[in-house]
Formats: sequence, C-alpha cells, structure tokens
Amino acid sequence: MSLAETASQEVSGSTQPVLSVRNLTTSFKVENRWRPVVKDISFDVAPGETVAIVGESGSGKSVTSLSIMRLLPKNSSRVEGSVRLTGRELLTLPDEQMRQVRGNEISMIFQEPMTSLNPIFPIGKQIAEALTVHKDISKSEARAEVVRLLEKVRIPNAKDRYDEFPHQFSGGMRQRVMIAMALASKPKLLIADEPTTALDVTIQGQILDLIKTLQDEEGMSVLFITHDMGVVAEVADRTIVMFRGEAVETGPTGEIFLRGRHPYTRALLSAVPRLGSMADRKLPLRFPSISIETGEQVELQEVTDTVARNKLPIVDVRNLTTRFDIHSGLFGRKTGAVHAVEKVSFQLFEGETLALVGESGCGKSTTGRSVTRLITPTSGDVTIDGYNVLQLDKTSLRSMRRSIQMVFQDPFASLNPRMSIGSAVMEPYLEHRLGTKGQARDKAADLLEKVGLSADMMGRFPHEFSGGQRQRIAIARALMLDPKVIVADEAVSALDVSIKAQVCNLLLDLQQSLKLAYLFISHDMAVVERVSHRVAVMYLGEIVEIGPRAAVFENPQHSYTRKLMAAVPIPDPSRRGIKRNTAVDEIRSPIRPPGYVPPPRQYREVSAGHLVQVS
Amino acid sequence: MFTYTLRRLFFAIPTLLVISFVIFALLDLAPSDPTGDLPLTIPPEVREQIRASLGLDQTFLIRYLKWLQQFFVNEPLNLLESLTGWQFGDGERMRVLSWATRSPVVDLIVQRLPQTLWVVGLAYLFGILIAIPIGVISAYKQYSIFDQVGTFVSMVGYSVPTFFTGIVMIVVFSSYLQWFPSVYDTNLRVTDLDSLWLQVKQMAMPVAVLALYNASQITRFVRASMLDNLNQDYVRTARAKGVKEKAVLLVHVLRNSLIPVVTVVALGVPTIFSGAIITEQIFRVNGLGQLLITAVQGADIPLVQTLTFIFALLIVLFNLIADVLYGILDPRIRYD
Amino acid sequence: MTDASATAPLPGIAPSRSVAGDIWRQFRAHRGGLAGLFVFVFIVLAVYVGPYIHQVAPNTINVRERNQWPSWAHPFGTDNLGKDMLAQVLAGGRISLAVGITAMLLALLLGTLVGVLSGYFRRLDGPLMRMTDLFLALPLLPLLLVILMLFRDTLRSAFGPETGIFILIVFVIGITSWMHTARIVRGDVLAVKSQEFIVAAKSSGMREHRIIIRHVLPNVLSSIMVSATLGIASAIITESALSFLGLGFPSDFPTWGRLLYDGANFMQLTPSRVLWPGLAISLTVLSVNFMGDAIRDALDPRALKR
Amino acid sequence: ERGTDGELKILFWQAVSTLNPYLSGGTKEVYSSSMVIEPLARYDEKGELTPTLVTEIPTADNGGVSPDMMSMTWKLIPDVKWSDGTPFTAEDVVFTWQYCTAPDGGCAQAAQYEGVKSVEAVDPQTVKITFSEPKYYPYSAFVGAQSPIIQKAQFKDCVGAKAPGCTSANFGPIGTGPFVVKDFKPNDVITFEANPNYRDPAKPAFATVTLKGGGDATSAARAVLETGEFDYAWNMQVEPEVLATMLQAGKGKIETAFGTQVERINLNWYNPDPALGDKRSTKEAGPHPALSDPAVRRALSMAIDRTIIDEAGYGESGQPTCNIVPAPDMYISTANDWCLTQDIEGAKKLLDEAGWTPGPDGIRAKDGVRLSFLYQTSTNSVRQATQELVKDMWSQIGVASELRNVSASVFFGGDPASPDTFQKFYADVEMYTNNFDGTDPEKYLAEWLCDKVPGPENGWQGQNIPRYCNPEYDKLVAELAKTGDLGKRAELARKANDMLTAEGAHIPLIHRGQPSAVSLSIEGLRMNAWDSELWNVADWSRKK
Ligand SMILES: Nc1ncnc2c1ncn2[C@@H]1O[C@H](COP(=O)(O)OP(=O)(O)OP(=O)(O)O)[C@@H](O)[C@H]1O
Ligand SMILES: Nc1ncnc2c1ncn2[C@@H]1O[C@H](COP(=O)(O)OP(=O)(O)OP(=O)(O)O)[C@@H](O)[C@H]1O
Ligand SMILES: [Mg+2]
Ligand SMILES: [Mg+2]
Repeated sequence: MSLAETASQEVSGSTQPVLSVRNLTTSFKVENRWRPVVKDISFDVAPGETVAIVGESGSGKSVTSLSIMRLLPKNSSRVEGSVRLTGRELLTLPDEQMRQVRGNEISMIFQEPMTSLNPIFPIGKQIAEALTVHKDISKSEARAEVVRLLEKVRIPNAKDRYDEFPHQFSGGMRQRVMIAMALASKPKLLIADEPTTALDVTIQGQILDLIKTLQDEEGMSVLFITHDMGVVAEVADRTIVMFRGEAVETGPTGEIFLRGRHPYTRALLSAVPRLGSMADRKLPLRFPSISIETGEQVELQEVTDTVARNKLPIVDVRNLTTRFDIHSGLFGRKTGAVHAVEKVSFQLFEGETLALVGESGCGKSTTGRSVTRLITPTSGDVTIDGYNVLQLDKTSLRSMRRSIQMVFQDPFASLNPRMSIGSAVMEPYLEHRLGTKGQARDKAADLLEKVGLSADMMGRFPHEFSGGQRQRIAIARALMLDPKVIVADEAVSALDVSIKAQVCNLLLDLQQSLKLAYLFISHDMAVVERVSHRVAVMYLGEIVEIGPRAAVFENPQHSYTRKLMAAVPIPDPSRRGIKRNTAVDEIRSPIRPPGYVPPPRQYREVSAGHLVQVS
Repeated sequence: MFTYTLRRLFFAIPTLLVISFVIFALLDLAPSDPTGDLPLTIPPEVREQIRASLGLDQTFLIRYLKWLQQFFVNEPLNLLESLTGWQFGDGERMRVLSWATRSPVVDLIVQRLPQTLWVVGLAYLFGILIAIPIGVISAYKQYSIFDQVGTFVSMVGYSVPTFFTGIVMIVVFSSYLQWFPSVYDTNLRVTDLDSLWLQVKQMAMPVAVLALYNASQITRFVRASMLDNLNQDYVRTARAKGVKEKAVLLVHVLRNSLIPVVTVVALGVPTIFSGAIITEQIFRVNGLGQLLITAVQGADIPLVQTLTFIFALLIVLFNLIADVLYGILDPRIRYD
Repeated sequence: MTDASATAPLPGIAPSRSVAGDIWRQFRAHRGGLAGLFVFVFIVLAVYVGPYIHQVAPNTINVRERNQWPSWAHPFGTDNLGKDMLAQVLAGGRISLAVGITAMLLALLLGTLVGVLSGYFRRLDGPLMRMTDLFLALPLLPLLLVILMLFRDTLRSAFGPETGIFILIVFVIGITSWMHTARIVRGDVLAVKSQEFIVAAKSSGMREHRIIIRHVLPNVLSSIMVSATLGIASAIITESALSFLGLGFPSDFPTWGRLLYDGANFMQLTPSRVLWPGLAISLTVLSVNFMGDAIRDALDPRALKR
Repeated sequence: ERGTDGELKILFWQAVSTLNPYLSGGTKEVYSSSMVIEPLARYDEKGELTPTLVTEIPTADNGGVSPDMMSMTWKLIPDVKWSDGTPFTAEDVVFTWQYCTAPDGGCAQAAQYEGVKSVEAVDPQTVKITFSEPKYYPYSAFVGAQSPIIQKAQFKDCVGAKAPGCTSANFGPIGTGPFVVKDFKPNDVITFEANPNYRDPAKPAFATVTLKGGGDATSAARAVLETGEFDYAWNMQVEPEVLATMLQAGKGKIETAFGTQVERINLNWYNPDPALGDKRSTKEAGPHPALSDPAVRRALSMAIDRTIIDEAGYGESGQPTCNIVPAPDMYISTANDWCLTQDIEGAKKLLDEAGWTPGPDGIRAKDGVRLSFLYQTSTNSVRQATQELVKDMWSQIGVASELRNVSASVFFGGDPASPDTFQKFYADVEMYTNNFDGTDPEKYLAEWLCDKVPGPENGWQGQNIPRYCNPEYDKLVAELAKTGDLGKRAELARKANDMLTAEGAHIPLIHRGQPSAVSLSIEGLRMNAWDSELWNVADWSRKK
C-alpha cells in the first residue's frame, strides 16, 4: 500500500465524504416491467480521493453515474436509495437546484469524445457555457477563462482554437476539451465515465496523466469508471468491482489487485494483459481463463509452433503503396494526397500471426484493405496463395477472396442487424456456390460450435448477442470459406477485457487446428505481445520496425516503438502516481503535396529478421 | 466552401441545358394547341394563319435554339437595361413572346411575382413558423396528448385537398360571415393603414389554406429531426453542464435539428414560385401558378416552357443553396 | 474451451423469434398504429364487402331523386343526377385504394431503385440525382397529355378501356412521385454503405447486386415504409386532380377524389356529398400514416437492439 | 350623367389575355375589347342591325348596297373622336381592313373580311367596300364585335409580322367606345375609365370598370349572387340547382340570351375502329358498321330525353331542340319535333325491325356488330353529366357506351398529331356545341358539304365533322348561296336543317343560351347573344 493511499483513507475517516451513495437501486421500465439494473450499491468518495468503478460492459457502471447526476430519462427510470453530496441529499432535490449542482459541484466526462460535444458550436463557446450558466461573468472574462482552461488541458494554440469546431479536433483533443469543460467551475467531484476507452494507447496515457495532474492542482475528488484494470491500477485509490448490477467487491486498489476475493475480480485480473509478461517465450500464449462462478483457474493449454517457415509465404507484400488523392479548387484539381500506406513490404507464412501496430491513422487498416483489394492500391505487389492480387479480374478476385477473409473492429456494425446469424454465416458459402443449402447449414453449425456458440442459435438475430459473441460469429463467418489468411482489423479492441481474452484464445485455437495465418491489426500492445509471432510497427504509413515479437518487444530500436510501449498502462497499483510524462504532441499528418517523392528508406538488421528503419 | 459552390454552379450548366431540351421537346410533343380556345366559328384556314404567325411552322430545333438565345441572352440584357438604364445595342431584340397575350413572357412573370410572393411565400413562411414550435413540443413531449393531437391535425391538413378547404372557407367566411372577400384584388396598392387592412383581409383565406398544408408537412420533419437529436450524447453533456432545460432544447437540440429541416425547407422554396395552382385559382390570386395553369390549358407553349424552365432553374439552384446552407449550418460539412 | 457466457442464455434474452413476430410485437405496442390498422382494415372491408350489403348500383341514374339528403334508401344521400352516394363512395373507394396502393408501389419501386443505385454507386450518383431534379421540374400536365396521346390507344386495345386507363393513371402518378423517395433512400443508403457489414460482405466476395438486395435494402426499409404511407395519400389526391383535369377515369367512374371535387360545389345544397368522400380520404390517409409510424418504430434498429 | 355611378365590377372566369380581338379571337377578348373599340354597326338583342359609328345601315333599298351586290357604302357619323381626341375618319376603317388582311399577321378575324376585294375611303366620312363576287348577305366586315375599327395612328407600325410585338397597343387600344383602358394585367385584371371623348356626353354612367379574370364558373357565380362582390359575371356554366341556392341570397339574378348555340352529338359516318390505324374515320375506312344504318341513328335520337338533360345541366339557360339552326325565329323549323319526346319503346321497335337484337348481355347486335359506342367530349362538368345521362338512356334501348372526356385545348386544338381532336373523330359519337356568327346561317350550313369532310388530305381541317355526304344537300346549299330574297333564304335554310337532322348527321340536344349573373343593382342591361354581351355597357347604370 502506497503512502498516498493511507493518507487519503485517513482523510476520509476524519472528514465528511464528498459523495456518499447508499443503497442505490436503479430500475428501467422495460415492456411495462421495472427491471433493476443497479442493485443496492453503497460507497463513499472522500475529498481528493479517486475511486474507480470497474466491471464488464453492461454491468451498470454508467447507469450508476447517471443516477448520481439524475440524468436518466424521467419517465422510464426509477432511482431509489440515497445520494448525498457533502451531506446534501441529491435525489429529492428540486429540478432547478439539481441543475445548479450539475456542472457546478459535480462534473462529468463521457465515454464518447466523438459525439459528446455539440457538433455545431465552437468548442470555446461550449466550455464558456459551463461557466456562464453557473456564474455571473462577462463574455470577455469567460473567454479569458476558457483559454486558460484550454491551456491547462494542454491544447496548443488555445487562443486560436477557441472558435474551432469539434470535428476539427482529434479524439484525444476532444476528450481534453471535455475535461476542460468539466473543470470549468472547479467542481468538488468529477465523474469520468470511461474517458479513455475510445482512445489510442498514446492518447490514453496523455489523458490519464492530465487528470492526475489536474486533480493534484485542484484537489477535487474523482469517480473513475472503466473496464480496464491497467487504468484502474494507474489512477484509483479505491476500487469498486461491479458485476451484473451489484458491487461485488470494494476496497483499496492495492488490496483488490493482490487479494481480490470474488471470482469475478480474479477473472478480471487474470485477463489483463501485462506488457513484459512474455519475457522469455517465443510462441504466443493463451490468456489464463478463470471461471466466474468458482474462481478456479482453467488449465492453460500450451501453444505449439504452427508457423511453416519452410514453405513459400502465403502472403507476400512488396512495396505496397496506397494514396488517397485530395481534390480541391474549381476544377477538382489534385492538390495533394494522403500517403496512407507507403512502400510497405512484409511476408506472412502459413500458421503465422503478424501484428501491425501503431497509433490511430497510421495506415494499419488501409494496409489490411489494400492487401485484400477492398481498396485499390496505388502500386506494389501483393501475392496471396499464388494469386497476383493486384492484377485480378472480377471473377478471379472473387475466388481469391476465398483465401483471405476479414474480421472487423466493431462487433455491432459488422453484422447486418436484420439478418439472422445463421444466414449471415452461411451467406459467403452459398454466394460462392460451394455446396447446397443443407451442406452450408451443417458447416455453419459446425463452425458456430467451433467458436464456442451452439448451433441452435442460428435463428437468432445479432441484437440478441453480446459483443464478444458477435465477434465470434464474425469469425465463424470468416471461416466459412476455409480461408488461409484472416485479416483481423482491431478484432478485439472493442471488447471487454475478459471477452477479449476469450476471443484471443479462440483465435489461437483456430490457428492451431486450421493452420491459419493472421494479419493482426491492433493498437493494443499488450494483446499483440501475447498473440503474435512477428510484429510490424507502423508510423505515418511506413513500417518503422519489423521483427520477431520477442526481439521487437524486448529490444525496441526505433524511437517510435519505444514511445508506443511507454504509453501502455501498467496494471500494477504500486506504480500509481508515477507519471510517464508522455509528450503531448499531435499525430502528424500523412498529407503530402502533389509530386512529393518519399525519401528512400534504409533498414538496418538488428538481429535475425529484426529490421529497423534508419533514415 | 466557396470553390465547392462555384464548381457546383459550373456543373449545373450542362444539367440545365439538358433539362431545358427535355422540357422543350416534351411540350413540343404535347398535343394541345393554342387555337384550341378559339370559338369554332373561326374557320380552319384562319387558324392555320394564326399558327403560322406564331412561328409554329418552323422546325423544332430552330425554335429551341431561338428560345435559348432569347432566354439566355436577350432577356438578361433587357433586364439589365431596365435595371441600370444602360443601353446595349439597339434594343431591338427578339423576346420570348407568349402566344396568348402576345406580350413578353418575362414581363408577365414579373407582373405575377408580387402576389405569388405575398400569398404563397407568406403562407410558406407562416407554415414554417407554425410548424417549428409544434414540431419541437411534439417531439419533446412524445406521445403526450399535445403530440397526438398535433399529429392528427397535421395528418388531416395533409390529406384534405386544398380545393376543398378553400371552398369551405369561402362559403363560411365570405358567403355566411362576410368577413373576407372571396376574390383577390391584384390592383390593391398598400398605401395607408386602411389599404393594408384590406390587403390583410384578402390574403387571410388563401394564406390560411396554404399555411395549413405547408405546416402539416414541415411539422413532421421537425418532429422527426428533433427526436433524432434528443437522444444524442451531446444533449446529455449539455444537461450535465447544468444548462437550463429550455436552453438545452432551444439552443442545443433545435439548432441541430433544424439542419435537415433547413434543407427540406430550401428545397420547398421553388414550389412557392411554381405557385399553389389550385389555391390561386380558387381565390383568384392571379399569381404564377395561375399563369402556368392558364398557359398549359391554353397551350401557350413559350410561356409554359419559360416558366417550367425557370422552375427547373430554381430547383437546381435551391438544391445548391440547400447544400451550401447545410455546409454553413453544419461545420462538419464545410468543404475546403 | 470453456466460456461461461457463451452457452448460458444471456440475461434478458427471450428464446429465438422470427423477425416478423418481432415486428408485429413492436407494432402492437404502438397504439396509434393499431388503431390505424383497424380503421384501414375497416375501410378495405367496407369498400369490398359493402356493395354486397348495400346493393344499389353506383351509377344508376334517377333524376327524380336528385340532391337528396341522407335517408334510409340512400344513407349518404344522392347527387345531382340522383345517383346513390353510399354506393358511389364504396365503388370509388375500390378504385381510389387500388390506384393509391399500386401507384405508391410503382413510385416506391422507382424511387428505391434510383435511390439505391445513386447512393451505392458513386459514379451514378450525379447523373441520377440530376435526373431526379429534372423530374421534379417537369410540368405534370403537358407530360400527362403526351403520355395519354402516346399510350392510351395501345393500352386500351391491350387491356380494355378501364384497365387501360387504370394502368395509365398508375403509371403517370408513379413516375411523377418517386423523386422524394429516391432522395431519402439515397441518403440512407449512403449511411448504410459505410457500415462495416457491407465491407464484410464485399470482402467475402459477394457480388454487388446481392449485397444491395441482402444487406442494403433491408436496412433502408424503414424509410421506404414511411414514403409508402405518404405515397398512398398523395396518390389518392393526385388521382382526384387528374380526374378534374379530365385526364383520369371516364366520368361515370367514381373515385373519392372526384366525388369530393364534384361535390364541392354542392356543399351548401347537400353537405353529405362532400362529407363522406372527404372523410374517407382523410381517414385512409390518417390510418395509413399511423400505421407507417408504427411500422417505422417497429423496424427501428434501435428498438431491435438489446 | 357621365361617371357618376362609381365603379362597375365585372368577372370573367376565363381571364382576358389581350384587348386586340384581331390577335386572339377568343370570346372573352372580343367581349372585353367591345367596351373600347367599336364596329360600324352591331346587332341588338333581337339580332337586328343597328348603326354604331354610321348614320344608317346600307341596304339595297336606301342605295347603300349596289344592285349587283358587288359593293356597299358606309356613311360615318361626323365628329366622332377617338378617346385621345383625334378625329375618327374613313382612313381608320380602311386601315383596319389592311391590318387584318396583311400577310403574316395571323389575323383571327380574317373570315370577316372574306370576299372583300377592296375598301376605299371615298371621303373622310364615306367608306366603300367592293366584293370580289356578289354578296347576298354583305354585313360581315366592320359589323359586330368581331370586327371593330382600330386607330390607324396607333397601329400603323404594327402591320403583318410586327403585329404581335406591339404589346402596348394590343393591351391598350385607343377606341371610340365608352371606356378607355387604364391598366391591363394580361390574364388577370383590366381597369377601364370613362372615355372623356365619348360621343354621348351623358354616358357612360360608370366612372371606372374593373374586369377581373380567372377562377371557375361556380365561384364566379358566387361572387355576384352570394357575396355581392361583383356586378356581372359572364358565362355561368353552373348546375341549375347550385345557381338556385345562390340566388336565394337575393343579391343577383341570372340573365340568359339565346343565340344559335346548339349542343349536339355528332354521329360518325365512317368507321373509327382503332384496328384500321391511320385510316380510321376516313373514307378509306368505309362506312361505320352500325351508325351507317339510319334506323340506329334515329333510334339513338329517339331514346334521349332532352328535357331531363336540360333540367339537370342547363335549367333556364337551355331548351331542348331538334334543330341545328335554332334561331333567329324565321329559320326555326318544326319538322323534327318528334325528337322532343323520348320514345324508348319506339326506338326499341325500330331497332328490332332493323334486325338489331339484344344479345345475352342486353346489348343489341347484328351480324357480330355490337351497338357499343365510344362517346367522347371535352372536359366540362355539364358535358360529363350529360354524357352520363345519355349513356343511361341509351342503355335502356340496349346500346352500350364508353365515355371519354378530353381536355378542351386538345379536343378543339386541331393538332394533326393528336388522336383526340374533334376533327379526327376517332370515336363513334362525340358531343360539343357550335353556332354561327351573326344571324345568317349560309356559311354555317355549308359546313356539311361533301368536300368539307376532314381527312389527312386537308390536314383534318374540314368542318363536316360527322362526315355526312349527300349530293342533294350540296345542291340545296348552293341554291341558298345564290338566293337574295330573305324569305326564300329562310325556307332553304329550314330545308337544309331538316335534312341534316332527319338523316341523322347528328343528334341536336339543347339550344344553349348564354347565362350571365347580374347584380340586382345594375340597370339598363340588355342581354345579347348576337353581339358582345357588353355591347350596350354605355347604357348601364346603378340603381339608386
Ligand atoms: N435508458 C435505458 N433503458 C433501459 N435499459 C438501460 C438504459 N440504459 C442502460 N440500460 C441497461 O442497463 C444496463 C447497464 O448499462 P450501463 O450503461 O450502466 O453499463 P456499463 O457498465 O456502463 O457498460 P459499458 O461498459 O458498455 O458502458 C445494461 O443492461 C443496459 O442495457
Ligand atoms: N477513403 C479514404 N480517403 C481518404 N483518406 C483516407 C481514406 N481512408 C483512410 N484515409 C486516411 O488514411 C490514413 C490511414 O488511415 P487508416 O484507417 O488506415 O488508419 P488506421 O491505422 O487503421 O487507424 P485507426 O487505428 O484509427 O483505425 C488516415 O490519415 C486516414 O485519414
Ligand atoms: Mg457505460
Ligand atoms: Mg483502422
């Protein structure tokens, strides 16, 4: 237990807590029945303290925070129990007084930085609004204050950006704007509902740092909601674990990490990927799986070497370049191009997993789509399973597609909401006329079993499944054509930790049994470390470092690779409070003027197969 | 944004040429004839002469090219002359002449514009002004009594044809109550309070009929758009800031909801110029709609061609304006 | 491999159901929609079954009994030629409903086709949308005259006078009212097209037309449905406009719009002449609109989502 | 006293598009311009010629018409002034003739000057018209509202192809009539003022006239009869019972003038079968399979109860007739009055005897030819009601009919490309109204001559719409053209009329009047069917 933790507990013992929640139960009216979603939760937040609520998706974390703010729809929700803010009961407060509390004494940051800002107002105005609704200050004063706040959250050029619109900001900057807005009136309590989930590792690091710093400066309390144990370890003094609407465990963060008693807590912890945990392994490793009911660890199956390096590579990419032209002016002249992928070369062997890592916008997805020719690349050579991909006509392109399949990031968007999963899975098979309907059904049933679902679910629709289940369905669909390669574009990024572990394990299983090759696109370094054989680091459309996983992770050579690793949160509460001091710089733009010739790149071989860009 | 607009304008030209050609060809195919209105006592030889004097004996292509020149060169020059007082050339330009009145088509249109704008335009405006609050409240109180009644009234307004509402109004307000005149006086000049009052009285019924119809449609759009936006995350953000409910609704949600509505409204503006044919006819507001319908019925082809083409022009233009407005209102769409 | 949540039923999930059942359940929850359905079914039944109960031919002329107020013999009164109004409203309903529904279907078909093509294929977008503009600008009346001139006799000889005119009218209304549907559908297709399941379908090697049919169309269905409900209303009203321009059905063929128009001048003499057709149109439109609302709610993916 | 009765408000539901009747020829233009420009002589309400700008009507008796019928001389009233104050002279009369006969001018009233060889100004007060052949009825040029005199000074640069371009002259002709145009909004509203130079210093009583256009007949009637907003509304084609309801408001009355308009059903003597393609309704198509039978033609007429049609569609403004020349009195024939009473049984018997026997569906047929007719007319609510009534009556004798109505601008438009014109007559029977100008039916009766049958060779422009052809009839008409004596002319005209009806070229239905709605406060109005209805607007005044 660290010093800071003890201190905060002492404080909470002597003074009144800022927020005191007792027996909070929230129900929603569903089909004319009241269904409780949050059941009988109690906790306190002391002044200056950070309390984290963790739990899987749908466990009621957001509903808890919205109940405290009384922001749930009035006629379809019911909140019972007591919520006290410095002793004042909030649940029975008249609406007008509650409004005064919101944004003034309690502020909130939401999960989705992309949609939480009003798209048609300048960000400065939106922050200023938070000031003017509660305080009687002049316009110019408000403006000055907003600029100060923007500077505080490290928005470069704060003065000039006052009048810019949310869409002109990157996700990370928007989240910082949200923070500035929440801090505007110096609240006693900040509720941060998954403020970093939607962001990149590097940006996430910046935001976490920022919240910590600001908390130190302003001395406010924070209620931090997340499902990422790594984040919890970094920020929280105390932690509440929620499971299906109930708080199953509460305690200081260190306690929870070391001696979590509830099986769910243990399951959650075991699934957290830790960077560096694979120190002396060559092969990928399954995530340990823990039964939520019993808390028992299920035996880990060792992964065998599946890579067939002696054969020809199944995917061979040489100097792949994809650019998107930018047209502007009266006659739509080309005024530049997004160099999304620039001279990328790599090989992928049967049974191998090559991970593509890098921050958002660096060209990972474009690479994946160019290889499958969903996007027509500008130049280069791609050979898949003997097909010269870039030269195929329409029919052979279709048959080539049988060899390479994709799995996408968003499990909610990648299945047609109006199609039963049975037909969704059978569809590619039937489309390629590989067999009769009956055969398709048998095969689909078989694959669904293989990905851990049951065949009698075929008549159901996507909305009846959880995110993890949907991702399994998407994998089953990809397998329907017996592909040799699967491009998994952020296939696990949107999933809960525990589900993420399951899906990763599934992918490893399938690789074992079907000798699949994966192009595994991800920005999650910890996951990449566990599942891949080789890793390629991309930056601004180029591969800056590529090599066997162990070599790249243990001996990162390129500065960008190092930065990427430094940003990964470490699930170790004892390191809490230590800032990484990641630089707050924005991603550079890959837009180049027309006629731009990229400089020739040289690679240095560090060790066998480990190449680093040098110039 | 600017170059984008310019480019769109530029591409509109070939579109318009094609449209004008199609309109021209279509009307040429139509079997109606300008001499159809004349009494049967006028013998066929005379009819033939009349047709010849209208230029109907020329080939289709020549008439089309002539019209193009008249419409795109001569008329704009004339307009410029009358506006600035400058003289271009000798002023002896062929103008697009209406067959029925033998007067320049453009003059006719200019003559009709005021009453069309006053009555149809005002009705459109009123329609919008009525529709927005009703739509907003209906959406905010979805499924409340207000919403249900609003929906009912707007549906009735939409489904009862204007020829019916118009006659009911005349019977009630002109015949029985004698409150409003049933015939619109296009000669009335508003010079003082009394004449203003007369003007208001004679506009009351046609405007009411049309405004009801317009409002019923726009309300549906406002309501749907409000409903879409009320569920957005940024609304929750605004509430979490402690913004007053009224401000949330009127500043945050309404502004966003109006974006799609603005396009709908902008695209509806050309219909003002095409006039509300039936309503104009019933109340004898001799505006552009009435001009068009008499021209069609009397087979006054140059007038129909020109009016229709102007209408097409407006549609293309307002399509563009809608796009530009969209860009202005929604910073996300701003190009360049 | 074990997975606790995969095989155990998820909380709050009922056993597998059909989409149709789902939609019907959602539909039922919408009171207005249910009422609309009742009224609509009632109207349809009335116009098709009614004539067996009220056995008066709609075009029996009896000049001696003209302009009568409602009575037992003529529950809706008579018109100025002494024709029974109830029989005419019933007969008119058959035609108006048939015209309304088929014209709406045609407009829908065209609108959806154009909308989907222009939304899905970028290259077609410009030309198709300009064509939409053109159709918006076309003057209806001359267009009608041309169409009548070109096709009436052919259709008349092929299908007989009534069906011929019916086809013509439906066609005319159809091709002049698809533009709004096209615009709306295009917008929706653009939104759907960018979703990942479309990319997924493409990457599995599906052909474009199959993607459109299986993935795009079902997802723009709800806005098509809304256009459909509005379409019926405007088709019924447009038909009446055609009738009084003399371009519609023969004059001894009652339709609701025509009855309303003809009756308008007799409003003071026999108000029942306008009351009933007017009511019939309004009720149909109203009920169809409420049904449309309910269907849209029922098809809303947000409602389908957990 | 001139200008003491304030404003007169007139409503024309078909709006006026120009005030130059030479360029339009539409009734509404002719009527409205008659308030401004005047002919030399006009017809009064009894159809008799009265001098307007001349001292007397030239006749053979007073020497105004030469004995060889080759020329006539008009004597103008001295000191008549145009409304701009300049004197009205014989030069203006000559110019009017030149204006209308100039090539490329498209003069709509050219027919009025047909047969005129020259017009000369003998002196400023005398005009001499020379004909190219003897004219037994010479009162056409400069007579009636169709051929008023226009001012030379105003129109001299508007002759021939330049005529349409003179917008301001066409919209505001200077005239000798009681009113001057103050403002003209084409197709909308015209404002007139009393003419300060009008030859009768006491007239007109009204200071201004507003002539509003547009809308429909029913609402026009309402504006006069019910709301009282207007004083006069023209052409009240409204169902009689609707008018009756409006009349109860007690603000106005209906005045009807009977001219020569007869609503008739033309029977097609040629075969219009669509299978014949372009040949249909022409001589090559051959005779109509059913209508060529005189018994069928007669039976169709016998089955019609004209009284009911009159009652339902026309009321006071129409009367049943069996003649195609229904007026003036001396031309009225009674030979066909059998058709005035409906005779269903007789018609049935006639058909039975002719071998047309009812089939299983009740429709009569003979040799595979069914009595089933396509019945077309122009779009107009009264015509559609009549169609329905006739269909009903014919169905009682086992004749089926299919109704069709065609937009008036197409039906009467004469476009040779359109299948729907009344001239093409691609139908078995068709219904419309026709009449003749003035009081003399000679030219009118000549329409049924054999060589006037419309067909492709004359661009479908013939006026013998029923395709009736009888050499006897042709002879009769030729004789009429050569007869000068009025009594004799009347007898020949009656004979021609009887022949047409008896042979069944057409079925006359209703002698239509011209009903107008007039406010009870208007005095001095005399309804006139032979000339403009506004012919004596100078005499109108408001009841005090
Ligand atoms: N407005 C609502 N009406 C009905 N049910 C709701 C509503 N909002 C949330 N729920 C339900 O409440 C449960 C808890 O939702 P909540 O958003 O709190 O989960 P969470 O823990 O925040 O999950 P995530 O990590 O995905 O954000 C879910 O089952 C959700 O479906
Ligand atoms: N269709 C396109 N047109 C223009 N630019 C594009 C297009 N698709 C992608 N880009 C640009 O190409 C660059 C690389 O995008 P890509 O989607 O490949 O990044 P990514 O590494 O997958 O990022 P993320 O982690 O956010 O998915 C970005 O700058 C993006 O804006
Ligand atoms: Mg949440
Ligand atoms: Mg990506």
